Amino acid sequence: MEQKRLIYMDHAATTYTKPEVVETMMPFFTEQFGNASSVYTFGRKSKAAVETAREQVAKAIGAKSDEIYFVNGGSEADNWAIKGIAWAHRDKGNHIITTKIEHHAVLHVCEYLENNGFEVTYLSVDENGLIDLDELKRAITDKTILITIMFANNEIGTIQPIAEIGKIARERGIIFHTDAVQAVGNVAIDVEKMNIDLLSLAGHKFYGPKGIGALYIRKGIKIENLIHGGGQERRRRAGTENLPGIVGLGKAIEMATENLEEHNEKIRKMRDRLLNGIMEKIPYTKLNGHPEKRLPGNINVSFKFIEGESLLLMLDQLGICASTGSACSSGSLDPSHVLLAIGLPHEIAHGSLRLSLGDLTTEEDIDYVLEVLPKIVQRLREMSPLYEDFIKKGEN
Amino acid sequence: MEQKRLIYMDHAATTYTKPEVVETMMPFFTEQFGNASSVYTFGRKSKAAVETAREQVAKAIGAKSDEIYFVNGGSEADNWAIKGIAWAHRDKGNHIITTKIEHHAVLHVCEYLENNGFEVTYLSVDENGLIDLDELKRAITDKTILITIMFANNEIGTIQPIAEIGKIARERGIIFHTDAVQAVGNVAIDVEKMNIDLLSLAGHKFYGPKGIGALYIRKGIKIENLIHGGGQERRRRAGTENLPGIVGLGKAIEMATENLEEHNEKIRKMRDRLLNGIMEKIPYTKLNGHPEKRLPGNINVSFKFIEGESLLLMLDQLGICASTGSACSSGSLDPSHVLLAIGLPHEIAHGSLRLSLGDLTTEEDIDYVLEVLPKIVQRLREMSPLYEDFIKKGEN
Amino acid sequence: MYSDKVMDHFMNPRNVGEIVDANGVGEVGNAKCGDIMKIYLEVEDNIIKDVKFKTFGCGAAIASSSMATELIKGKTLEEAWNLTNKAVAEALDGLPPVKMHCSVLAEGAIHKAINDYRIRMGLEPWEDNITDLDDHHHHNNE
Ligand SMILES: Cc1ncc(COP(=O)(O)O)c(C=O)c1O
Ligand SMILES: Cc1ncc(COP(=O)(O)O)c(C=O)c1O
Ligand code: FES
Ligand code: FES
Repeated sequence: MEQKRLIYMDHAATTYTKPEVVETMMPFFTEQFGNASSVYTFGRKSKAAVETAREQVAKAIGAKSDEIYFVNGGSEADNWAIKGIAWAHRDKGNHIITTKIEHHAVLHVCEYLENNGFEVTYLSVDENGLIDLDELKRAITDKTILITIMFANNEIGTIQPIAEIGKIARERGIIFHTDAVQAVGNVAIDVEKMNIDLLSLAGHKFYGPKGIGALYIRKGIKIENLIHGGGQERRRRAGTENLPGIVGLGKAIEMATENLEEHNEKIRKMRDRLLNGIMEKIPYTKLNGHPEKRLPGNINVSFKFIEGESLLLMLDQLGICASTGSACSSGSLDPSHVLLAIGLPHEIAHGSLRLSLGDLTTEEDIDYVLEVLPKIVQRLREMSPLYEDFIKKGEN
Repeated sequence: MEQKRLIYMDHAATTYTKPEVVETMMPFFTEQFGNASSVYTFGRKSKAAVETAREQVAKAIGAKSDEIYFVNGGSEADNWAIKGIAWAHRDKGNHIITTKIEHHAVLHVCEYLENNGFEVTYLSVDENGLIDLDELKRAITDKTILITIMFANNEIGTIQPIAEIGKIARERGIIFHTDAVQAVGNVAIDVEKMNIDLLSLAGHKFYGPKGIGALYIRKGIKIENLIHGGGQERRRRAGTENLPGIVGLGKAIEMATENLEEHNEKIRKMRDRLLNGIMEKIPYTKLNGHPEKRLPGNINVSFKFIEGESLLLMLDQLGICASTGSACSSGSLDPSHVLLAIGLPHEIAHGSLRLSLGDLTTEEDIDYVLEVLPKIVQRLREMSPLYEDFIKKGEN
Repeated sequence: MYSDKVMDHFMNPRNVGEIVDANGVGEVGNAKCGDIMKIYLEVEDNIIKDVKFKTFGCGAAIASSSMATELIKGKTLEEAWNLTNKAVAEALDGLPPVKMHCSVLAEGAIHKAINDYRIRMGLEPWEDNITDLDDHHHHNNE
């Protein structure tokens, strides 16, 4: 069980930054480093680079470039969108609608707002992780000021019917934000056609740099600032512009959306081979998330009778990077709120494994995982009293 | 008047990132890119790099490493510090003390809090930009929960008596935050000796990368989060860690504080030669800021009878990058609030020029500026009706 | 930020200076706002024979002064009076929105100088519909 190769199957957590992207960023560290908000020519060249990146981001999601605001990442984008809309529109109402399966960057903001006078409806999802559009419609009251529903889920990969949600929001005159941190670079997005009013994205999920993201804010939408101070980002987001980061984000999103279908096709094929292999070779395994409406690189399965952290540790010994919804790996009390929301019992949620494929994934990686994973699961099961009980009692 | 060389005298706005710093960052883009919050070995290596950087930052300011929280920049650090303390301690009081010469990242946060039930005292400063410690003492009430006073001013370079302020705050049991964005790398800082409870810093001011900074929070200080979400930064600042940025920040702050005195000595000498030359060669010029208690690289002067933006444009034609407190350059209503606070009449504030020297500055740069600046000022004065009046009427 | 035209007129301003025996002088603006513009006219037979300016202000203010003086040189007083700040800005290939007020100064200074001439000639001053040029801040986010 010796192996040095890195088999990176955690692209949903973060991706490497593509060499082409790093190359684009390089001149902005030591050469073209001038403050983009300054008067002199040297600074105006930085400004021009920022504006080019803004256009690249806008184009990738069907927005206009003056609707794009650069921020530090997905969490800041979500915090700004939700708090900013809540505070700016609290005179109109104090009700927000979201789902039970949002990322913590949305959920914890909603909890924060609940502690500050807002009411939040958390829509449930079906066993595949999809919301029910009728439940959404029924949840709307005349106090509803914001609907925030993620584009694609980071754990189980389920893609929501965003255009339909946007349509409902638009018809009722409610602002619609979507956390598209997992979707950008994996799903075609058009904020116009989909009636999206605000959209969060983060560079490090699509082979761009870490520490940079963007919030799209539809023109005319009133929003409060989150970071007050200098007049950067048209007075909406203070702070000296992260020039290399912004340039890298622009390049990365352009690359990611240019070859979207081709890239997805390749990833999806490998994903399906891996998934089918797992389902075939490992009994008592459940697929989590929607069988079709899911991110092309996402696999989320639960292996009955075992616990995820120990699984991750064994995989790690073989150089395989993955993640789990088990509470044991995060030191928290409960397993993943997403897995509970799709109706998994705690013990099944604990045995979950997420393998997220991406540009670093090779066919050899798939072969290798298909070779070692069944053995590891079997080994852990042989250590498990649950498995022992099950074998003794027969299937229940 | 032809010249292509870049004479960068705007180090206070932003610095280039040192090649050594960029080099340290490089492996973290494409190779060691794993999520620092993940379980597997590959991620734990990222975690280790983050913790090394945390120690580097802590050491540079005399803190413990578990008192350092990475954020996106100076503005975020200021926003978090001030809002976070205000919200967490509002049960104890609603009064905050600051100064009239803070950066907008502090002032606009204070204005925001004023709109949300807080009361803010803005201490005045003398003609050199120093606060009056007695005025500070008198401003304290039993509702005062926070004193936030900048370490060194970004426009005029004046350095406040931080240790004395810290002592007063400590004696009265009030939390003390200092915006040290301009001070780090230019002034020796020891949060223990100076009784600082919170301190903001930003990498791009001391030859580190843009888009990364840190907030020091003394152990035991209660503070609310600004960015809610995932459990990063010991549950206080959500968001996937900006790995290359953090590593670069650590390297840069180490380099900046290692050679602090030597570096300052060199910069100060050049600064003094430039300043003395300007004062000698250009009549009707006023030095803004404290003559001694000022940042080593800072020059801020007002040339009577002319306006700063046109001065910057002419300097720019010669490749000289500088900045001004004139309203005309920012499109705002009034000239710099800092220059008004030290008592400059509007028209003198409009004629201000900041030259901030740093590692890119050479003796040739000084010679060159001393050669061309007097001519430019003279040229603009010859166009100025104010100068004409003055010459006709004699000095007033 | 600025067009090449603006930069040209800023770096090489036309008609800078003073006409010692001008027969029409107008000054507008306020040092407090960071902008003062002064126009000197030499009028002969209702024609602007010569014009000079002095300006304390930003690049746009100096370039507007330069362009405006170019545009009225050799023109009749009526033609000069009808020169709008928009025409000045257009002749400069445009100004950034926050800088439009700097061209208003040029229009205002010319009006003042023309009326100064008319008063010196014992004529009624023309009615000027630009107000507040002296003590009103123009640095709004237009
Ligand atoms: C004193 C001071 N505080 C805060 C800031 C804001 O820092 P940043 O632009 O990195 O957000 C700056 C720099 O612009 C500064 O000079
Ligand atoms: C769906 C979703 N939202 C928000 C975030 C937060 O983004 P970041 O970690 O860049 O702040 C993530 C990733 O961690 C995510 O997957
Ligand atoms: S069994 Fe150890 S944390 Fe869950
Ligand atoms: S003179 Fe102030 S902006 Fe033009």
